[in-house]
Amino acid sequence: MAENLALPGVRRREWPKWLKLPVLIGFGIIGFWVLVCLSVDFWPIDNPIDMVARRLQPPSFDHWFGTDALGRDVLSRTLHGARFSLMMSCAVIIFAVLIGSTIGAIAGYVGGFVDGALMRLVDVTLSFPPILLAMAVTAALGPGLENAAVAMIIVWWPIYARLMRGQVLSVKSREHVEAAVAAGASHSRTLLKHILPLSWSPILINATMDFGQVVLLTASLSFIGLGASPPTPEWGSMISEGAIHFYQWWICAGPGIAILSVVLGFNFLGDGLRDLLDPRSK
Amino acid sequence: MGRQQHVRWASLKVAAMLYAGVTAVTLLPSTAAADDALVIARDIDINSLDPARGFCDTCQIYFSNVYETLVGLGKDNATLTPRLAASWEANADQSQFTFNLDPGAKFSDGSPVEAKDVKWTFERLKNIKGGAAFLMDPVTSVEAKDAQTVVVTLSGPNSEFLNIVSAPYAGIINSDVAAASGATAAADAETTDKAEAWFLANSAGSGPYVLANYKPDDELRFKANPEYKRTKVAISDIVIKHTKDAVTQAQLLESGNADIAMQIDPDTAKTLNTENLNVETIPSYNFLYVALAPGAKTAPKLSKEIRQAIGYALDYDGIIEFTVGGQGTKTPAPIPNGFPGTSGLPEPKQDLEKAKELLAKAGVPDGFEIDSEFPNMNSYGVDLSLLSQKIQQDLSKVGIKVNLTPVEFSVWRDHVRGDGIPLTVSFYAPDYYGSAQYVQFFGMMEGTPWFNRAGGKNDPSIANPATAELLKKALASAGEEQEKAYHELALGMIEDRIIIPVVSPNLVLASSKKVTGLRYSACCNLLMDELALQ
Amino acid sequence: MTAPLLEVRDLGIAIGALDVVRGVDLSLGRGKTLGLVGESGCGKSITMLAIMGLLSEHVRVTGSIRLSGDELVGKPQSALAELRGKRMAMIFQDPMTSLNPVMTVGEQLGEAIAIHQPRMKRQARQARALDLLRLVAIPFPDRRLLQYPHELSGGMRQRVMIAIAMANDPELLIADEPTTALDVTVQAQIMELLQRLQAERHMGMLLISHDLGVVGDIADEVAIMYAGRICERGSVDAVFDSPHHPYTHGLLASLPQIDRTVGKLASIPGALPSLASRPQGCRFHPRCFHAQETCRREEPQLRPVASGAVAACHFAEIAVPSRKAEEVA
Amino acid sequence: MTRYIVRRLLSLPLLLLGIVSLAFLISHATQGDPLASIVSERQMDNPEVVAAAKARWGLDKSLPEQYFIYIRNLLSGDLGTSFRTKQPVAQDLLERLPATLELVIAAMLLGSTTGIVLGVLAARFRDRVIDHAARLWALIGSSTPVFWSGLIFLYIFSVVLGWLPGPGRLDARATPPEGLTGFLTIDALLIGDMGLFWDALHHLMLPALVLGWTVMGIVSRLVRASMLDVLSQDYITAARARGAGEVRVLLNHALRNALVPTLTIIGFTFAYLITGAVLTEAIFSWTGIGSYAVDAARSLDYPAIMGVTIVGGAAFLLTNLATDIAYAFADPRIRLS
Repeated sequence: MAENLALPGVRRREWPKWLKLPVLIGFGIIGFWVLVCLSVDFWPIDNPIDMVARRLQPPSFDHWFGTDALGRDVLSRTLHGARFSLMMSCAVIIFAVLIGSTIGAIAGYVGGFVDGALMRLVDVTLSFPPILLAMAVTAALGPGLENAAVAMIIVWWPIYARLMRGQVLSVKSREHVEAAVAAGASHSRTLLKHILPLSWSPILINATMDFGQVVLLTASLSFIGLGASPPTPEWGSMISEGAIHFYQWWICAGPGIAILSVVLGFNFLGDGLRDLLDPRSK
Repeated sequence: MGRQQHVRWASLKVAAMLYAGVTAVTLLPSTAAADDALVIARDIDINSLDPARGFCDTCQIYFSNVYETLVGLGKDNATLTPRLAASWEANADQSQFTFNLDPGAKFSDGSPVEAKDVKWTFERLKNIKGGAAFLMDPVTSVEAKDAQTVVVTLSGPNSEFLNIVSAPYAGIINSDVAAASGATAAADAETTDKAEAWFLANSAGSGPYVLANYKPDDELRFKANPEYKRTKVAISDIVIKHTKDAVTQAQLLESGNADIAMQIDPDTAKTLNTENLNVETIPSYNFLYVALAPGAKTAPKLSKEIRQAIGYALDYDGIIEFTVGGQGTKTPAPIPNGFPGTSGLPEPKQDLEKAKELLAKAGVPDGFEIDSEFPNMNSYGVDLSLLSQKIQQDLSKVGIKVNLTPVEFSVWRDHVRGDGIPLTVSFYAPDYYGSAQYVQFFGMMEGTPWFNRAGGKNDPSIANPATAELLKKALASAGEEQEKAYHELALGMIEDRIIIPVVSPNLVLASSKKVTGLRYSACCNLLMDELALQ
Repeated sequence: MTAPLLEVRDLGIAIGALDVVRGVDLSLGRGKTLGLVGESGCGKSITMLAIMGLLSEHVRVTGSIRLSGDELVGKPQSALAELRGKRMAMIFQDPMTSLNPVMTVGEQLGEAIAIHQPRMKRQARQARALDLLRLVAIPFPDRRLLQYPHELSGGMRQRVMIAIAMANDPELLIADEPTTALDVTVQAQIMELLQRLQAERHMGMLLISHDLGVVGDIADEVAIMYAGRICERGSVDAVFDSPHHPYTHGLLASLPQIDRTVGKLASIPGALPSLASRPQGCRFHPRCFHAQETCRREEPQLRPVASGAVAACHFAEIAVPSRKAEEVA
Repeated sequence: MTRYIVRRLLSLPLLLLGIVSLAFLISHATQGDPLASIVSERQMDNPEVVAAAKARWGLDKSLPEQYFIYIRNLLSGDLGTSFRTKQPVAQDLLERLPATLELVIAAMLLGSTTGIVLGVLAARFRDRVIDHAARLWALIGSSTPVFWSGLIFLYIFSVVLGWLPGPGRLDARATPPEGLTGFLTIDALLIGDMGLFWDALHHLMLPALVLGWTVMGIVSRLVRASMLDVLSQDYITAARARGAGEVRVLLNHALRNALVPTLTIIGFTFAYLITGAVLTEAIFSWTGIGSYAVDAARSLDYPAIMGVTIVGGAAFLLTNLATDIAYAFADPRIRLS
């Protein structure tokens, strides 16, 4: 105890305030965007793909974020863009988790050659810098939001496969599992009833923390021109359209701030989550 | 390398760095590496620097200035002028041409330009089957009568042949030098020619400039050809700096880091601080068009009536306003305004009532859905994505729902040629001054690219039987009669409504006030030997 | 009369609203050894950190700590840093964790010298480091200089720590349970070394331990601490021979002796109260077999007892039978 | 330790083969016809031309055959010829490598030094304003899309303020020295041209700043965490006990230990750097491997895409290996076991 009171200036509180505030901010930001996703159709804003005003108008009372090169309302497009970014990231994470953890669970449970082969595949996939792999896949499949999603699932599943395998391996040797096997439970039953329920939590936590990264990579692919197609109001492609009209800074500003806030929100959540789970910082 | 040497090398480097540091301090007020080359900012889209293979806008500029054609195009963008050929004559039905070469013309290595080089160049262009090989399609034989005389025999009358040989792709190559580097003009050149890589680092022409250096995605550097005497070359070094977007080009120009910016779009041009700049907006011969493919695999019914309805549904003025900020002109037919046969063509107009009426008559009063892919790029200042979205909006007013998919240009090319794309947008810039190339590209007759792309094989009904005959007539005639034939061809293409030109974007010629002699050439884009610095 | 080497008066240490240590008085003369004894968590380590000035700024220290008459409480960190390692040095409980794992023995020794003798040349420093290692009787000292802490045995590491502490010939050496983390066989060697150094250099040594046996062997004086307070203090002879505080008595009774095999603190039931739940009145009363009503109400103060020591027990005279008497009986 | 390195090195060729195979598979699973980017439009219907082109680019062979040919060529350093630039991909990559390295190294230096400083300050002043500010700044850094911050920075510093030049590695008028390292800043110093050096440095600043910001976020977060861990260790108290001052304790003792775990994330940061470099280069017209990758992906230049993915994957793999080994070396406890 005395050591903990020593000079380094490390004060420890039972439940530090800073730990909660970022989580709250994170929840606030993400909550806002989820709300936007659900209700944006009812907002008193223009249609995101209609030309509603003169083109390239700076922000004004009628168009808070200005208008883009086609005279569309940037605010409306930014808000509608949340759907594509969040829904796509959701889909990517869900599929990556499902595919990854299934493969990981099988590898961990079956072991032997299957494990070796699957894990080498995981190793190789993880050896690619994510963006290069995603670019190669989207280039091969052809640009488009769906193909970008496929690319990102390919990038992300190995992470969950590795995680799940580790979990399954550690749970597998526990007594109650061995007891179940001894009692004659089938493989699928053992895996589903006894192993998986105990292996989920780290995967969920990781998935939350990866969300922001998926949003970023989606936008990046769209920015390069390998993601969403016009007139879809996707943030990355909006910024890439805005980059052409560089002097009209407001076209990029809306979607840029949107991406930043979503990623920041998830990072806040992830940070808080990590602090909560890391026994060291408690 | 021995260890001893290694150490010595290392200490040498350290010494060099120390030396650099010391001199750096003493020379501190000196400016950046003085380089008085004229700097041109443009997007370098080179696919090859071999005249028989390259086919792109930057290639056009490069070939025009490094290689010389037999015939040149005058400043009026219509009259042909002597270049390598001091004079020429055609036989009565314009199927055989004899060129008398300028005896003073020399390649950059000092050797004279001879008839054998012309023969070799033309045969190679044809046999390599590259991007511009179609130029040689009419040619059946090239004969070098003597060192100074070339006779070209065509398969039929072609009044445009002189215009064809004025295309930069038909620039004459020094055959001895190129052949020594693996180039060949033989019939199997397409597989046996090994010179493409050599052409990326060397040039072998007689033009005012020679290739100094090419770094892909970075710069293309020219230096004056000392052997070139035809005109006076004022600037000895010119560099084209790869600058992708208009805004950056404008920035370079404004900051004085570039002397000429070639692809500033009208929107950006408005933001330019013109104090030290000459900014001129002129009509161009480039145009963008909507293309319909009734024979495409996924196409809905696209009868002539429906195609015409689409033609009436488009808001031409709006398109020009949206895509180029009003800086463009309407083009009635897929032949640039000012080319033979285009005077007096009816201007396209939006007429929603008529469009709806035509749709009703065609049995689709409530419209239909149509898939559209377009190349995701910016051409001649027009963002094709913007253009497509505008068209999508226009057509929605008559109930036609367009599903847009942007694709990379290479993918688009693949798709448009394969299954076909029911509705797309694209662009065209002239390879030389002449209207036949447009009929041969857009005309609804067997063998033209757009006949195939529109699905002529699946739906032969889209062919326009009059086209082939009229073209033959146009090529065999001259003057008034030729003009009339092209005019009829243009009217036919308007009637067909497979190709609906929507905008001919103006060209912004922007340069620093020091630069003189900048102009836009219909054949050659930019002629560097005409440039000078005040 | 000159001031004693170390004089602590009414030392109080508090973190927020919690009193960790209160009313501690200690005094140590030059060349003497003072043993500070108590269970883990009783506040002896924090007292020692307070003396060294190593407590975080969030910890409030009151009272007075004088080193040769020089007041340390309230001195700025920079001034304290100059004293540390030079006039007072410290040896930690676990030599593994208190040596920097990524620095060699030589680097750490060299640093200890360089901090206070910045002008000393590299070579002189090297020689001095070597001397120090010889001083603490480390075999092959020149080889050790280049080794990392994890390459040494536990006893060797503690010798290095001692060498570091001796680097600038301090007047005061604080040894915080210097042998607890070591093998039994090594413990005696280290204590011997400390004793020898203390005698040779005429240092004052503050030995902190929960082991009365060790303290009894080498200390001149001893202070027993319980729950943040001193409960008995006096010469080793006085306190050991006739403890007057029931706690001291319990501690002594739990000493393993040849004729008795009793577990640690077997004679004291219960456990040390936590910081937040210290009882009213005498802090020891819940565990005291002799606790009376007064003990629950009133906190006893230190007062002289028959042995010549001071003890803080309401019933110091009667509560505890003389140890000697017990043994006789 | 030696055994560990040997084992890692032995698994390397297998992983590399895996990388090559996967990259090959992906780029040949394409929907587009690579011929469309080689053969000219008007010749596509000419079967002779198409056959000749296929033969020339090796596309007439079966997939396994193409695969073995690719592997064989790869072993001799031949990554094929780019459809787009018509140059050997290996040459293209080599020409562009210095530009990317210069950017990445500058960003890494900038990002890790600021990240370390921020991390140390945040840990030392935990829960104070400076800690919160540093953490927020770092978090924003790693949450901002570089393609957006790049544009914003360009707009502010180049257009509005005019302090720094626009895209590119040098002024359009400056000529880079030939045949030296390819790192323009170093080359300029080597030839002693101070003007050129400042020019290159000015151009390097913005992209390095943009890219470095993301690195800073990651590094500062990790340094803070491991500093906090280290600062509560006994040897820190022990160092103070021997009279070490605040700076010495923080830098000599705490940071030195805290940097050891930080090393492990260099590999991890490398992935971020590549992602960032691809986008940063695209925005700043930086003729490096990143913009080459984007151009290749856009024009379906398969040899180039494959080359970039393979080289990127191999670099990533080697960096991870190198950091693991470096980690082992940095910590004497592991090195000597």
